[in-house]
Amino acid sequence: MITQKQLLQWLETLVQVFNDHKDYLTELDAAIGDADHGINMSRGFQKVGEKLPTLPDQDLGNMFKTVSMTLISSVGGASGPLYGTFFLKASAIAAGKHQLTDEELGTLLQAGVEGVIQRGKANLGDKTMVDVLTPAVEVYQKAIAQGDTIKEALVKTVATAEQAMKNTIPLMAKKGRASYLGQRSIGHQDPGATSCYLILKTLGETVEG
Amino acid sequence: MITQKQLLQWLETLVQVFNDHKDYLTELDAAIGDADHGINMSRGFQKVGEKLPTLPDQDLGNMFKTVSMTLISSVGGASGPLYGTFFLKASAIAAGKHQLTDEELGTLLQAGVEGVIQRGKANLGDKTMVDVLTPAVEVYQKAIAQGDTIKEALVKTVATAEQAMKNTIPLMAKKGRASYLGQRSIGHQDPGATSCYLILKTLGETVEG
Amino acid sequence: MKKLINHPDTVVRETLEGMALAHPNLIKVHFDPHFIYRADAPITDKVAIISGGGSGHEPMHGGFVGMGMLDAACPGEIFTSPTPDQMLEAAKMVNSGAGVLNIVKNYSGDVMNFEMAAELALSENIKVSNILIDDDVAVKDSLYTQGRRGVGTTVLAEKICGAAAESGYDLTQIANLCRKVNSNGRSMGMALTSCTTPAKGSPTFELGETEIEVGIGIHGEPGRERLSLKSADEITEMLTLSILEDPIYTRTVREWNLETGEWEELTISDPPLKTGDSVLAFVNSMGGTPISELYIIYRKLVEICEKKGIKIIRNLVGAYITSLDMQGCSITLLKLDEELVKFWDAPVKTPSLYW
Amino acid sequence: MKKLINHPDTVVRETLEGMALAHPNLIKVHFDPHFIYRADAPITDKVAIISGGGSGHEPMHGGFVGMGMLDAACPGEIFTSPTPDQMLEAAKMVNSGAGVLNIVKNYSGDVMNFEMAAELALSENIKVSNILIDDDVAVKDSLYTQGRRGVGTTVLAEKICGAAAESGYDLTQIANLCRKVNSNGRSMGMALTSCTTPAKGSPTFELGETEIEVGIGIHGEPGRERLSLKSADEITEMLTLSILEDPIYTRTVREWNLETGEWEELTISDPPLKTGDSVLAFVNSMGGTPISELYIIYRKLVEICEKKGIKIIRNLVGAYITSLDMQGCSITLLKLDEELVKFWDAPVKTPSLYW
Ligand SMILES: Nc1ncnc2c1ncn2[C@@H]1O[C@H](COP(=O)(O)OP(=O)(O)O)[C@@H](O)[C@H]1O
Ligand SMILES: Nc1ncnc2c1ncn2[C@@H]1O[C@H](COP(=O)(O)OP(=O)(O)O)[C@@H](O)[C@H]1O
Ligand SMILES: [Mg+2]
Ligand SMILES: [Mg+2]
Ligand SMILES: [Mg+2]
Ligand SMILES: [Mg+2]
Repeated sequence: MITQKQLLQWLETLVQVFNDHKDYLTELDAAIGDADHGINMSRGFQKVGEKLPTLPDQDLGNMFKTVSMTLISSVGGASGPLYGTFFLKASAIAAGKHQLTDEELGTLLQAGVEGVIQRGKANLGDKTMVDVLTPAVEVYQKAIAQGDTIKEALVKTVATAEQAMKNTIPLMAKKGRASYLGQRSIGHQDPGATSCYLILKTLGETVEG
Repeated sequence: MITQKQLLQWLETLVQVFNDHKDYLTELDAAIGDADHGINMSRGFQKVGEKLPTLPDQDLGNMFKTVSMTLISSVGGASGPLYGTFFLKASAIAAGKHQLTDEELGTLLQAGVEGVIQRGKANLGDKTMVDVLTPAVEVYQKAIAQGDTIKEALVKTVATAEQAMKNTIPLMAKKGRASYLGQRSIGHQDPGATSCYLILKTLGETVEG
Repeated sequence: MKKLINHPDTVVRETLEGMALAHPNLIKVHFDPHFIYRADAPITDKVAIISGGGSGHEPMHGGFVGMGMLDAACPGEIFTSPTPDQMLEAAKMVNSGAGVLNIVKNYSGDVMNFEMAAELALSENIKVSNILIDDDVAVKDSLYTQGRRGVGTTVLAEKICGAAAESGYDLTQIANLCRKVNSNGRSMGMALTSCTTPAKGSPTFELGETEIEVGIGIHGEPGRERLSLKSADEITEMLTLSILEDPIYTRTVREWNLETGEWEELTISDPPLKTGDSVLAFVNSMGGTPISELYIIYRKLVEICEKKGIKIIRNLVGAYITSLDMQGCSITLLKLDEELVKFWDAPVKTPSLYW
Repeated sequence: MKKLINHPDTVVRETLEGMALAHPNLIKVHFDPHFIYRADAPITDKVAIISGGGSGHEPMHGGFVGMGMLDAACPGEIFTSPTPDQMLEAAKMVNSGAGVLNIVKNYSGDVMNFEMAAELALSENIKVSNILIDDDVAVKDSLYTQGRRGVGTTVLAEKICGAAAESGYDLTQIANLCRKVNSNGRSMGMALTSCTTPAKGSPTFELGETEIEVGIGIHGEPGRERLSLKSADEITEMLTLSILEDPIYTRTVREWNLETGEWEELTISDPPLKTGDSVLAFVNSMGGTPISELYIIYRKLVEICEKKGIKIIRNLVGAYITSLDMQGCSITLLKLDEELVKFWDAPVKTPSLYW
């Protein structure tokens, strides 16, 4: 089970995480994109941070909807609508709730990933955030189904995400700005895959306590 | 006495002289002007060179008028109208003639200088070509009046011109583009004064033979 | 970095403030969310045309707001797509009830944000069509990439659709027209120097004193290839031939079907330009290249087109879709027919296109 | 040096060729001697307006030839005054018999060449008036210099006198009007970078990464002082205060007296701008600065003028009088009265100013 308090804690930490990794993500984006992914994410989560005080009074559905709307209206670029859609789909699953069972968390993440794929039309292997989200969420759901605790499941999830993030390095991009580089995109880690990893890693750390 | 052949020889040599000194004059102009005096002069005398074959059949008046018109329509900038006026005034003095007495040469140069002053309104000491022309022509006329041969007189003229050219170095420009620099124009030799010196020096060498 | 700015974070807002002050008769600016809109919007019964994209391409798009062109423009951060809330608020402001055409340059960010904006607008009963511009022949295939980028043809589409809206075209007609303009337009660009974004403060890519980047986009991203410096004539020839020899281009796009009320996939094929075609030739500065050099390019472009039997019957020469201070140029050729000529010639009153 | 050119020697000619091809309805170009003239010149009974100067300031002057502005423009080599034969041939081409106003920027070369041209024209019975533009407040005195340079006010004078000519003003009236515009206009410019002329191929002056040059002219000549890099607001304030705090300016100029048929010396005094004045504010790019940054400048300029009680009632923001690829800007304030407003607002149809 994961509580609203924990989920709030997760969001609060993400504000800090994206502030700290702003230059790192931007540098990754400079290599195969337009050098703004870190700026975009930190601008977006900065705004989420400003909304934090209003969130405890809402149910999880409205909380994630606020996060979604905030990201959508402040991130811009490709990652704005993608992360915005992720949290929008999540909010539908979480509507009316103040905590999530382990299975519900899986369903929520799954809905988020599906939203990202619907929005961005990326396939596995296109060198995008989908390459991290898909295997990581799959691993989480499998682990819970096998009887793992949420902590155990998230440890596996984060490990999978990290590996998947690194696996984007040898790929040639077929979606997003990096795709214009063709062969030249090979050898660089995808910035969006990296921000996904950071989001899941922070979730794991939050539950770890 | 100076013959049409000698004067033609003078013009022909000037084509070469301004070609050879193009970069030198341009560099002088770069320091206190707009880096084109050498380009302007060499473009103008290049055009004079193209007219040379037509000149022997004309009297000196028409010959200098052709030179004047050619310079006026090809040099541009400040030096174009100034040298153009110089040769226009000269042409009036030389009208109908095919040679000039030593005195007539003095009158011709004098008329040229007056034209330059009329056109450009520069005073002595303004750091312009006038600073070379005025004393040099004065020295020529005085020498002839004293009974010097034309060769002797021109030796004195060229020496005076050289000294006058160098004397422009410590001056602060009050006319032309260099005047915008104010104090910063001090310490540089005036490009127009330098092209004047080259013209007189070439005249001296031509008569020297 | 040397720029006439106060702080990287305030560039977009202060530019908008200046625009509003300079052109009060033509445009107004809404802040938070940011958009520029026609001073006299909404125009009764007229379809509204909206475009938008990252900032840094000025005068596009904000400079094209006004009678006969855009009803609103949504500027993002520098080189970053604007957000759906900007587009939604702009649509609400300028929609007269006749619906809204969003002209969207084909970058993943722009496409997704405009799709979300369309969904939001549709849910508020605003009729919306999103039409993509993807005219950059430097991007060869659409299967293994995001597809061609939207570049020079965007400006021409905004002008032509704006005039059509003014003349009374309904939303379906304008969407068809915009698709046609896009299919008829092809562009190719090159850079002599990289641009410098205010946030980064140093050139996005490094080019040597004798190198040029060919096949660039408009965001300072590297191009198709790096070559050694060439003469204006050689560069013109290279860009023009890339356009003239570009074969048929086919891709699948997602468009909102106003009747079924769903996104649907549409396969579009653009035929290549051919001898006998009449075109509009657009020579564009990337921002730092002076107009004198554009005329040198245009001169050679006319010669090449003449040789190939392509008739230039209209032209546009200037800095209209730029990459901040980048030196370089792009060429766009737009195949014209009577309808396009009529709307190109129609009056336009915007800060940066006016006749 | 990286430029979109073929050879330094052909830049001017090829630019003219491109202009002629791009704007056949507005202008024609005569080669050897070079001048650009209105496609429909001469205009019966209208005074003809001619200007000219070195090339490299595009779109000035050639881009301003057309209905309501110039009848002809004479381009010299890059940054080098054109020659009297160009001006004479242009005058012959566009003179309808109503006479010719030459608008001359105050540089020794331009002044002398236009004076010779005037003498030649007068000797061919063409009525000519030469009026000087000398509006650059960076040049402080007129006694120990060539006097103030002609910069931004030139563009405004060409527009206003062009409209007056169109409205039927005779030569004396237009000469008076042009003198008034010049007296009412003051400018100040600055550079972030030097320009690079094609002939030299490297920057005319070197500026460090954190240096700016203030009080520059338009020929890449160094300015009044070199300062450390400042914000857009600080730069705007510096330029604007130089203009607003500039005291009365007096100098002696040489003008042709049409009645006596002789050159005569004229002493002219321009009163300073003062609280309550209505002005046209012109923010100009030196060529390499994008229009977005000009709006940032304009925004601050409005604020400063408001504070000082100066009312901006018209504006012009863009690249109109440039120094090749130089990054930087200039500000011009022109005090307006009813006559000037009327002629500023009047229609104009040229390649680069059009309304
Ligand atoms: N169509 C897509 N589907 C999924 N992810 C995408 C898509 N397009 C881009 N991305 C992700 O977005 C990241 C870039 O985000 P960002 O730099 O913020 O936006 P932009 O590319 O517009 O500048 C990429 O690294 C990639 O992971
Ligand atoms: N008013 C003037 N009277 C006399 N000589 C002048 C005047 N103005 C400029 N000059 C001369 O012209 C020279 C510059 O010529 P040039 O570089 O060809 O023209 P520009 O200054 O127009 O570029 C100066 O060095 C100076 O000697
Ligand atoms: Mg990016
Ligand atoms: Mg010079
Ligand atoms: Mg971006
Ligand atoms: Mg010069």
